[in-house]
Amino acid sequence: MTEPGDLADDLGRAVEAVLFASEHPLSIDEIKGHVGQDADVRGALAALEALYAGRGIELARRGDRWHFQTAADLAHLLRRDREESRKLSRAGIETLAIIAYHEPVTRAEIEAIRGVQISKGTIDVLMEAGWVRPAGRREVPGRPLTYATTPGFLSHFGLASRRDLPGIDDLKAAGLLDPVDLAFETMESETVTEDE
Amino acid sequence: MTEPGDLADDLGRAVEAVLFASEHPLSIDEIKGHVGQDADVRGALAALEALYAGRGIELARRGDRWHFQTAADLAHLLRRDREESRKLSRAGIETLAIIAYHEPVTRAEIEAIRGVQISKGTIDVLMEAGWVRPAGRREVPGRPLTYATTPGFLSHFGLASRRDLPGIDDLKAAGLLDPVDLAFETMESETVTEDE
Amino acid sequence: MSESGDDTLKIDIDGWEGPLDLLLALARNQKVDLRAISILDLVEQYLAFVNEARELRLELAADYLVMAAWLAYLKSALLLPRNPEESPSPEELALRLQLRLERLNAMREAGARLVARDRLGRDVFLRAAPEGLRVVRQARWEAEIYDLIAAYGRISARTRPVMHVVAVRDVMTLEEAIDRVSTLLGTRIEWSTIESFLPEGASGTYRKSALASSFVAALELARQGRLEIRQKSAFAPLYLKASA
Repeated sequence: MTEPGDLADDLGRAVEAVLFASEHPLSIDEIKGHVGQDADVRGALAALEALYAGRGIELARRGDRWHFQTAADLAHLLRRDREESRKLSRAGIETLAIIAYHEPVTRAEIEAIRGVQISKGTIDVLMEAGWVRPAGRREVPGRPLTYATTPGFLSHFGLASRRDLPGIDDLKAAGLLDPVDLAFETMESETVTEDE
Repeated sequence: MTEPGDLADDLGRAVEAVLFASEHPLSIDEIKGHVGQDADVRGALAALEALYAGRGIELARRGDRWHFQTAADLAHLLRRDREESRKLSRAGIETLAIIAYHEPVTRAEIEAIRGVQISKGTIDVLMEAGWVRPAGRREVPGRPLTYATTPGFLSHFGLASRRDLPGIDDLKAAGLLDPVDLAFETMESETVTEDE
Repeated sequence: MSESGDDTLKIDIDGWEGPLDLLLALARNQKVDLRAISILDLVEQYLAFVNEARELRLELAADYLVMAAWLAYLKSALLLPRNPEESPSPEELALRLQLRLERLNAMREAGARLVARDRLGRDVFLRAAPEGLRVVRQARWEAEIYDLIAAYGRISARTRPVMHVVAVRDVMTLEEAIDRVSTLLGTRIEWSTIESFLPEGASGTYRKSALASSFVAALELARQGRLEIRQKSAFAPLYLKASA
């Protein structure tokens, strides 16, 4: 068990205060900009992480940036009615997942995966939440608009990058992020081999 | 010395998280509204206050309300000065040159020498750079302020004293006079002669 | 929705997001990996569902009926002896259906895992009122001694009083030429070229000036009747001789 005294050194206090005061997650370089270029910020962060583990506030790492946040299990105490986010519809959740795992992706591609048309409102809700953005047009006939996720999406879902999307490596390895046509061709060539 | 383990109880964590996530300092009643009416919030606050004492973050009481704040002695870390090197404008360098060669000199004299008005900002920049200082008033009507260079000016430009500034004849010999101006002057004199 | 007395039948058509969604739900009921599902069983189940709905006179959306018709075709194609000419083969169609179901299922599960994460502003919260970090930008002004001196030179050049020096030029004035020509004229008996009246060794601009002045002097002396001028044609040599 770490004694609080261990961290009462100047650097620990300094890093703690800087992260606490910051409006955004900070990288180690940014922290050094405040506490000194030669400081062992990495070491101080590790100490703070251990100190705060299991507390009501936790030191969290998102990619190469750090911030303090409340412990997830205390969410029920902190939810405020006005901030209660509207529950996403199933269509919304699936559409968001398809955009996140396939981006950039057109509306037609989303519909092909879901097997139904998506209403205009579904993507609007995701854009309004700040999770999805238009990501340019695809250079095919009709030049359809594509969609991609935003940095706001990553931070809302506690992801450092799209590589942290749950299960994305497995899905990729299983070919489940490839279109049906491509997957079919792959399987067919395997089947042919097996038939021989 | 309080062991962090003492606080790992649910109430301490809860109060910690509620205060952290709140936009305003909270009263004990307001905290109870989140963590439960029967909770010993006062006791939890006392424990948190002791735990955070001397750290980079402090639990502070404002009247009957509580909030977290960064330790006052670390305020200097939250403000970060960044130096950006910037080149003096042409007006700035000319004004500085006039002050250096003619000091002490009034603004009106600088303008007469430059042949153009100088904006307020030009001298301000030179003072901000630490190269120019007000050097008393001239005892003429209006008592205009005069300007002179500083020791900082000499050291920045590697001069032992103002006497090290090259004279105008040296400048001409060194070809430092604007060749365009000189060329124009020569042509002008020829034209005048031929007219006679 | 259900007929009275029939509590085993649960059809909630609004709950499905289209035929593919319904098919996926039925496939998952087979409780096997989607890669191992029986497409034939799945088709049977779907058709049974649609038939039940019809018996209950529920209004099914058109796409459910289109899917039913397509699945009925697929079923018969799978069961009948295979026609090698047919393309795409029923097996290919079945496989494609299975692949689509796998993909939809993957995204459904990914979406569920995504929204179950600790979400900022819902499950975890940032400090609501941070003091904020401030970056104070300070300009560090740069200038070189060369810039300074050159600037002063520039100002000096620009503002120095301009002095116009008129160079002394070597010329022969008209008066001088008249004196000279009239004096020399007395020593000449024959016609002499105007050039012979110029000072010996005169060259450059001085010679030009002397020539011009001597010409004007000759005109003036001719006007006074003191000499005669002769020229055979334009630009031919000009001859002078004292009047008789």
